[in-house]
Amino acid sequence: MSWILPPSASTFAGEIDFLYYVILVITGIAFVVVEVGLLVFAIKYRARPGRKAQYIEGSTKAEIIWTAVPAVTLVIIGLMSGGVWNHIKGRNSIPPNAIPYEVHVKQFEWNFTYRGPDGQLGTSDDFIVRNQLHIPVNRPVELQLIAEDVIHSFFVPAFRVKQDAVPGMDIRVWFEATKVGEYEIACAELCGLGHYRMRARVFVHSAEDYQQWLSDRAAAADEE
Amino acid sequence: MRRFWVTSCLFAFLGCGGGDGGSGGGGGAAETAPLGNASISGMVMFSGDAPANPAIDMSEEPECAAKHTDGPTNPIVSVTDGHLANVFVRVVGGLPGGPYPVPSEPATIDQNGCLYVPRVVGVMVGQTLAITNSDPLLHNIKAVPTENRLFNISQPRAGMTSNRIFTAPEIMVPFECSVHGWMNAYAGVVEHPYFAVSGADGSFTISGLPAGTYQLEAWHETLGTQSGDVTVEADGSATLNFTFGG
Amino acid sequence: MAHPALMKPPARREIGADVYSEKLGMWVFLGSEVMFFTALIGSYIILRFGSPEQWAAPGQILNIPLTAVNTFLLICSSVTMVKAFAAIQDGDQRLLKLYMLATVAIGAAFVGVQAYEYTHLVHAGFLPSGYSAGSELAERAAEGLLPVSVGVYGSSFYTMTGFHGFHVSVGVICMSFVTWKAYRGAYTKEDHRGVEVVGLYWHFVDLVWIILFTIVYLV
Amino acid sequence: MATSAVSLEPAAHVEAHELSFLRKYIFSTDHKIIGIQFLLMSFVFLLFGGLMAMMIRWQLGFPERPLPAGQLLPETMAPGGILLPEFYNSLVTMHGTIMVFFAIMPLLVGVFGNYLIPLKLGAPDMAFPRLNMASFWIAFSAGILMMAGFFVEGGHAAAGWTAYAPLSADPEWTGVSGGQQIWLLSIAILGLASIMGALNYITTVVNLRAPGMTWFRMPLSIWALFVTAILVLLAIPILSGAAIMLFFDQTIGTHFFDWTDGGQVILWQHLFWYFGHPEVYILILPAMGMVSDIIANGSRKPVFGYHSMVFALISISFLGWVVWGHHMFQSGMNPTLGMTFMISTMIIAVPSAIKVFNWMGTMWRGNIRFHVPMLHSVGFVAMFVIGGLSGIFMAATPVDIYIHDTYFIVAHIHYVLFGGSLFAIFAAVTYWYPKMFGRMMNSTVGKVHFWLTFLFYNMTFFPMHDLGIAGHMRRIYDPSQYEFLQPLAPLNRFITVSALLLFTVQILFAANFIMSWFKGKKAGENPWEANGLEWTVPSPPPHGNFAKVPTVYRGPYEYSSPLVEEDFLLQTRKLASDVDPAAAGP
Repeated sequence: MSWILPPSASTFAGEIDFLYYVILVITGIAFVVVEVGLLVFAIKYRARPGRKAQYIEGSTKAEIIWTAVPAVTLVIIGLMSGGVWNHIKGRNSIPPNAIPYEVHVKQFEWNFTYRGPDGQLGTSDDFIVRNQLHIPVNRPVELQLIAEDVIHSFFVPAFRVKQDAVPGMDIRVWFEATKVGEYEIACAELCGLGHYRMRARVFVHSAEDYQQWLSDRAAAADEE
Repeated sequence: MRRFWVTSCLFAFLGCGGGDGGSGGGGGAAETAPLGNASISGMVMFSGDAPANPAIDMSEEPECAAKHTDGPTNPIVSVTDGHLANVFVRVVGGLPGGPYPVPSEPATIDQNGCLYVPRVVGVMVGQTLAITNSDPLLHNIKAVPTENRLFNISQPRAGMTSNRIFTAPEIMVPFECSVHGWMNAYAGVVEHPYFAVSGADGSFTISGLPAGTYQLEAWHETLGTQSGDVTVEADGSATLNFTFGG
Repeated sequence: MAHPALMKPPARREIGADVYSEKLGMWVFLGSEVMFFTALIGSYIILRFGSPEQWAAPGQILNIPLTAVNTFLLICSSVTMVKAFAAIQDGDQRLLKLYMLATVAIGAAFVGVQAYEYTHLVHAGFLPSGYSAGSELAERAAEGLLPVSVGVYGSSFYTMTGFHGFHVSVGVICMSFVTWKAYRGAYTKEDHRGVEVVGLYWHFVDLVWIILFTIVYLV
Repeated sequence: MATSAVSLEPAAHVEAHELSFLRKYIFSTDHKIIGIQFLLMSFVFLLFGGLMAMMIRWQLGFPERPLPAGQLLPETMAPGGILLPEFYNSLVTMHGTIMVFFAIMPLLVGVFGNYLIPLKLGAPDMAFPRLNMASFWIAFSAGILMMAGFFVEGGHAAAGWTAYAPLSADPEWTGVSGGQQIWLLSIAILGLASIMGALNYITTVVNLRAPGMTWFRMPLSIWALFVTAILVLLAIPILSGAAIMLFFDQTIGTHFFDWTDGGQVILWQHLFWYFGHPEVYILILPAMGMVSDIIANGSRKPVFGYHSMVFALISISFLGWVVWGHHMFQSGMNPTLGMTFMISTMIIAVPSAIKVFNWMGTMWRGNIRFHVPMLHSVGFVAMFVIGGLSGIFMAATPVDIYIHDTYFIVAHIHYVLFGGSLFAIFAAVTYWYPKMFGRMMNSTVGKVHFWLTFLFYNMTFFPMHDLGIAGHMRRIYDPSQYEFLQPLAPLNRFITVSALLLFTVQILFAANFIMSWFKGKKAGENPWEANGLEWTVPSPPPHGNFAKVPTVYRGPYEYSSPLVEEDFLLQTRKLASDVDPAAAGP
């Protein structure tokens, strides 16, 4: 059992993981205080014959303390979260140099549409690769998630990215991978009987490899 | 399929709503002997250059890709030396009166190498269609017919079989696999047994007919339909060829 | 209900609200009804803002004059309901029966007009699923005189007015019951809870209609 | 419904003869019988829901191995004993649905709302007894209808208990049509029953309190049930409206959630969670209230900060309406709204924190008797804290990006609904069992049951946090499909074994419950030496509850009061210093 987050490979991981550990520590303290308190009280104040409990109806001071402390703590967590949230999912958070992709999501496939050699999406030289997303390292990418039937959710655990793809909605998600390698994409929203197998992969290439892959694929697509 | 829910609910209470469709078989229809011994056979040809079938990207399905030694293509128009396969031929005119014998043998369709085999299958109303999975991975079979009941079932493991029975004639019931977007198949559901699917060599045979003049119709998923007339004597055989163009 | 404790004269209780239980219960129930119609009306607003192109201009498909008359009818029935209540407050049995009968009759008339309106709309080709193929309205839409598709417009129109009509029908049944009891002399100047409670419900249904009429027909 | 509300039959008319069996035990209008009917019904559904959970766990622990006795299931569900993905989805859907709507909710609201409200307030019955009876039988019919969905063609609803459109809206996506329609209809019918119950509770609490039972002398259990009833009254109609819209989408071709023709997919989620978050509190507030009663009784001390406990309840019930969006952070909703919902969610955690500390304050310097209800209540606090704290991870939107729709949320909801509500239910059933049936449940068996449940419960659900942190998605049929989930297989198996043990030890509770009914030690009027009004009448109380209308002189938590020798002081006991409220004038 482990409360350590698994290895990460995107720029979001730092912020999200940090926030997670902050909350883990705070809630850990609260957890220990309450559980140890309960245990101590349970032992110390267990019934003994001939003893009467102390008649205490409450204490305004104590209650103010344990209202204020959680309230302040929670607001601080909220404020810390707000900035990170805006950076990741805010309306204008997508960096202008992000490489655009279109992702057509259907039961139970991810069809990634790549810009062809002309560097434009939506032109005839675009090509589609099923269940494989190839991206360059250290460069933001922007995915437009287009759900064609039901709601799916784009989830890359290693990138700490999750975003529902909702039919009829214009949904964009961005991230920037930091390590070359191969990672799994999962669907995180129940989408039918094949939901559990709606798996795809992200291949993070170095910039040169990515260019090489692109031109190979474009050439192959051209042949057909 | 917007069946009125109350019916299904009532059926559930009566305990006869178990919709596996496979258990009962077409047993209701009496097994009768063939009405005749004549047969019609023929060849489906394709004239011109066959269009190239699209390549399938099976790179994320290694188990299936391994079953295709050369790069897998989707056999939408399957032409070998001018012979066209996967054409569904059936008698549409001049039919003898029923009742028609329902074959006790099920029609079969297999999922193998992430393709439906065969791609086109004929099945009689009331006859069992056995759908099997030869791939060690998930396939689902989704059929959205217009005359029959919709179904969408899964076969997550190799060796599984699901039986389905269609209750109304329909040309054609489309099958698709949602896991593998390229997988399509078509089932021709006919109320009589006089149908056939052209094989890899383009040939087909419809047998068990009494003497008479028949109109036949040939259906192809992208090339449309053609029809032709043919007369056959008792216990005889006749030939009718179809030619589809590119 | 057989226990002696129940048969004693009502004991003094901690009074939370200065109303008898049936009336309080009805108020509480109407709170629930408000939320139900909030769900429908809220969805209507969201859907309409989401797809404004599906809504035909007021009066293009729906018959406003007819419905205005119907609205007037329903308002009249609220008035007669008030009159019935006022009558029994004065202990006037004859007027109570008369006004209750009138309210039931007008309520039933409202449902009748709505049924007539529905059959006309369906006949013209306006269904909960949108235009019916080949209908008069579908043809006019093809000519560009009406929205291309009215799927969600039809859905919300029939669902909202249909549920209101259902509430009116339930109200008519309840009021018929109260009227029947009025004929049996069940209400007195001192105790006429049934009249008041059913009246509350009726006014609520009336109020909902005015909102629906405004946002579904007029806007 | 309206007809019942306008019923003018005098509340009291003489019926000298004995009621027939049918009128007394089946179509009874006695709130106590109705409460017990709800209890038995919910236990049966709890068993069904538990069995479904076991099947789900088996599949996750041993994906390739046939379910024990799985061959008994038909081919359409589990050929060869191995579940099919579509049946697995139905199980996931129905486990959630049954546990939420047909087990926990009726257990808390149906059982204890019915049983306790009139008794604890000094009323002879509910304000509308016949409406109350109708409420039970409508709920019961909804339950039968819900189970019938398993037998229709295409199987039962498989779109999750949240029934997200469009998966739930079009049979094409799941192969399920009749099942989903039955699901929607059953939910709408159950909603009617819940609303009928809620308006009865509210009216009873407002209008039928005994003299002297002022608002701030009401026990916290009644406060909680009252606030819950208001939430039920206002939240359920939203769900009913949404369910009806979806039902129409399925049956008559409307387009509310059909994005291809003007409808909006996300509208369903807004409606569902606008109902759904108040629902979460419906599922926990009564548990909090009853646990407050029991902890005070066990600690022999007044509830610490009674007034702030009441205000915490009320503020939760208000804030509960403005946090629904936190279920939808990753749904593509406007991110600015996400910020708003995050802040409101953070705020709603505060009253819950107050309650936890006040429960600890109640135990502090007490003289704690660890009877079985007290054990379960302390277990409730200990577990609810974990559920509350894990909620903060998800409230923090950036962290939610990662753990949304993973096993972390599964762990969270089970810490709240099992560790919270169900422990409270065990506590409450054991606590009021002597009042309901006139006999005590066996204390030794009860203690063994508690400790084993507590142990296996934590072994089952605590590791789910770790699954979630490793990224394990929820509602997946076979985790071995993903490379990153394969190392988690041993943990999944451990959880499955623990879950099977957890399920098995519930036999102890069932056996104790049934055996004690016939063989338990006879209970007197007040076996726990408690203060409430229900403890002043015989066990079980007669029809009509109180031979004469009781008078209340004080709050419900006067334990260890310096005014008297004993460590409890009944609410109805008149001390020399007490003034009769009737004499005080209106």
